[in-house]
Amino acid sequence: MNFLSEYTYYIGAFSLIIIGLYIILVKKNLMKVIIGFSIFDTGIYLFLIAVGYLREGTAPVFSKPGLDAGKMVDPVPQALVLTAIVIGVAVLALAVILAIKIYAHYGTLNLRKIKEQRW
Amino acid sequence: MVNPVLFIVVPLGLAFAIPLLKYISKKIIRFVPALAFLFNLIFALRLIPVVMDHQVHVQIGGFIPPLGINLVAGPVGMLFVVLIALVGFLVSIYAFHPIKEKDEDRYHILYMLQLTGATGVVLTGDIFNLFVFFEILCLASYSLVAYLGNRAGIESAVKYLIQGSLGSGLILIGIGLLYGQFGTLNMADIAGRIHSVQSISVYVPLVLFITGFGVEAALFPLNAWLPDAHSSAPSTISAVLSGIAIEVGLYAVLRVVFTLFGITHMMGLFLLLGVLTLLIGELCAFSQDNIKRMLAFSSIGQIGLLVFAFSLASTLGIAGGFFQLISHTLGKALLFLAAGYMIAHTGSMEIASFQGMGKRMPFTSLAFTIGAFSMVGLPPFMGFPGKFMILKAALHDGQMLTLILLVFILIATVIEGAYFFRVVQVLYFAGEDLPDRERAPVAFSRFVPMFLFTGLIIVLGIYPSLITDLLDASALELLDRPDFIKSIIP
Amino acid sequence: MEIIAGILVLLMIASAIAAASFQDLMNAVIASCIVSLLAALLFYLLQAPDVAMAEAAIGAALVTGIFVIAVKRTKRFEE
Amino acid sequence: MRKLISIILLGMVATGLFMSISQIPFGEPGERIGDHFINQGVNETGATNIVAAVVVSYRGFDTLGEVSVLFTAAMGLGAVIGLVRRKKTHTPIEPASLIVYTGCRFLFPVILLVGTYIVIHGHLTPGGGFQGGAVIASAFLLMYLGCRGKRIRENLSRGLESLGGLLFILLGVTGLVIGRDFLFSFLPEGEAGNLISAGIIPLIYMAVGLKVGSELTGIIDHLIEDTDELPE
Repeated sequence: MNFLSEYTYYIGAFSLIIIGLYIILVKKNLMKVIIGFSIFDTGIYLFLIAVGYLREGTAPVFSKPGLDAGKMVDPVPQALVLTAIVIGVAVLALAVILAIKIYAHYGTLNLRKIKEQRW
Repeated sequence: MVNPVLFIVVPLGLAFAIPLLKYISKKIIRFVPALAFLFNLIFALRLIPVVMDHQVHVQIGGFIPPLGINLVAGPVGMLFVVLIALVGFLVSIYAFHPIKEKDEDRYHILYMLQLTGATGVVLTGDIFNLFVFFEILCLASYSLVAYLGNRAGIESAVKYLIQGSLGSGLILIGIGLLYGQFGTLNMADIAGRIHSVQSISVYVPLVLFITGFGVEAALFPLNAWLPDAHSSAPSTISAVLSGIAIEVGLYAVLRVVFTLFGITHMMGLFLLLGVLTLLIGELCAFSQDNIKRMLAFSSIGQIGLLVFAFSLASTLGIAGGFFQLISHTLGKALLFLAAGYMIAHTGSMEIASFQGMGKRMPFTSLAFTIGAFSMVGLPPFMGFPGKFMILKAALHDGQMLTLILLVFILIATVIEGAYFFRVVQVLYFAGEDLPDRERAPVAFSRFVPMFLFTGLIIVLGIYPSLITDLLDASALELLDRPDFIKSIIP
Repeated sequence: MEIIAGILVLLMIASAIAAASFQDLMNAVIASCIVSLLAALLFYLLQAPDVAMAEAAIGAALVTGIFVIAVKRTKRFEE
Repeated sequence: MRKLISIILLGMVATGLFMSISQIPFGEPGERIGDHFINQGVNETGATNIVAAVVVSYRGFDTLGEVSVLFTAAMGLGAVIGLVRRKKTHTPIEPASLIVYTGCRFLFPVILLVGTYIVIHGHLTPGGGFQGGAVIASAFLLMYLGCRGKRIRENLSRGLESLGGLLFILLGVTGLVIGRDFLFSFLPEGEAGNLISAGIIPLIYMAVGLKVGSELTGIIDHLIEDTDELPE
């Protein structure tokens, strides 16, 4: 139980990553796969932020005087996640437009049905 | 001396400016990529003597590493920058001639962004920054594969995107794991803290990185996307994808394996993986009727050969690997350009439809033939010294496993020769009974890049010693890990 | 505080599973939107207001908007 | 069969990830480069929001790369959609109900204002170019959804996109021109906490906000445009 309360955030991040991977690998519907990517990415962001957390820490913003720098959470993972979120939305937008085009060409989003070219 | 950051910033700035330039004149847009990469090529070549002497480190924002992001312009990095600029410049000449009736400016922007991303990957010294530039490269590649907008293009792009972004996600997890343990993102700094790959928490990021970058590097079994993507993109883009994109992916794998983690004990596995990739690629290429798919599978095979060479982890092997890498880049770019030009004439990608091309398009056929001979490894073309160096390195290594694998490599080379000769035979000797059609003149914008690629392949094939110093220095940079670390984090 | 985080994490996992299992894609999109929103809350609890803001604006609002457009444009039900 | 392989693969990934994630202590202080940023960030950059200092100053090159990623996506989207000139359809688009319409008309400027505020105060309080840009884009999303038929001119958004990117690069190159490094903060840091402080951070954040806002708007615009020509 101690482990659970200690690692709540890691467990959440880990579960999201696994669920996202499951959707990506197993689901046949392209839109579903893209949703899986969104969940997968969210899990990764949560993991990164959790890595930078400091217990009882404050946000790394000197919004009012008297904040102790020693008790602030690590800003680096937050900066990385900010960048990663924007990259993620870029990839998702491209994936969505490709899905729309796939539907226009094939009339289906089922990935097993649209495999024309093989090895 | 020019600041290496400009190799990234100048093409990027010009790419940003294209939508504005469009208002001034639509004509000049197609010359912008050539301009950018000519700049890179000239100044990168001038920087090479400096780099051979000592690595050039660039801080960004005025913060010393590991606090800020730094660029490392060592021999390896500059070798790739020159290669990217060279291919970028020559292939963009090919695009002077309007290719499609579609939006031209977007093509040029994406093309420049793709190569800028590649340049960023090979220059940066920060693992997260590498990831960001890698994403630019990948995203531009996905879009360009789908550029023609036909069924095959869109479908390949979707496949490519799914596998590629899965890989990127894994890389990001790996970065998070490394930061959690070592508290830094600078590659040299991390490398200084990884003394041995023993514990599971160092081993997992390594696997994640190899998997993630391996997708782009087309390592077996992560290369299911490659044949479709390379064959359904426009020919110029296929040339860049085969000549630059997968090599940059391989660079990332090399950086991670040699510099970041400093692995020495798993090389047998990589040797095996390389030969497996080689055999599968060549066998699949042999059974193709579609010329672009054949070339794409041949790229997989070549990547396998490169992985084999680099996994020997000796100066000789790595230098040979780099030589073969350059040879593959130039040869494959030439082959795709020549094939693309012939496809544009016949309107078909079937090899059988190229009958009699030797008479109708003599120069293009000759260029294709030279590229094919170089790819197989015939003297006096560039592939010969490359394969010879790898052979020598493998014999020098002398281990039982290496020697056994060498036999398979020779078999693969024979297969490679068989399918390339088949195409050459179709070009020149098939279809004698066809009525003599008139010769098609070569457009100037097509002639120049093909001619220069051919020239480079022959010159470097005859005088390989022109670049061996640079290759040895590159091999040393990869192998001498403590020195690399010390030069950045004193 | 830990209990709140635990509940939020559980809810988040539940919505992620829901997003995986819904046949109706519109519902799946909404579920993934909820995942993003809960993640934004967790970011806030983890003292990352910047990221919480970005995740709420991008992950929850924009991405959901894009998904909704895509689902409307294609098939609504998984086959 | 395929499902089985996927599940086995998933199991392997899960085990590996679990074992390595559990090695990383949660919430413990460690020796990290982040410590330096927290302790010295205000002195070195003049920004009170350390995340902004890291994003724009210490790791500014990432941000440049990241706006390029977004630019790539916007261009890729345009390329994939292809050459569909916006048809001059004068067919009246079904109007939203009056309440929705008025609400959107009212909210639109407010959201724009909030977005701009978030961008401008990025170096002082949580927020900044990405968040503000996203908020601005969501204002346009609202406009598209609530008041159908209203559009931003495509040329305008593409022009702003270019300007934002060029501004970023120019600010970076200025550092080189004065003989220092790329993206060097050449303006005085000022007094931490003031609106006009922190060197070039606010300027870069404005460029980023401009670029992110116009690009996300462009992406949404492309998607909607593509939707509209769909024969129902």
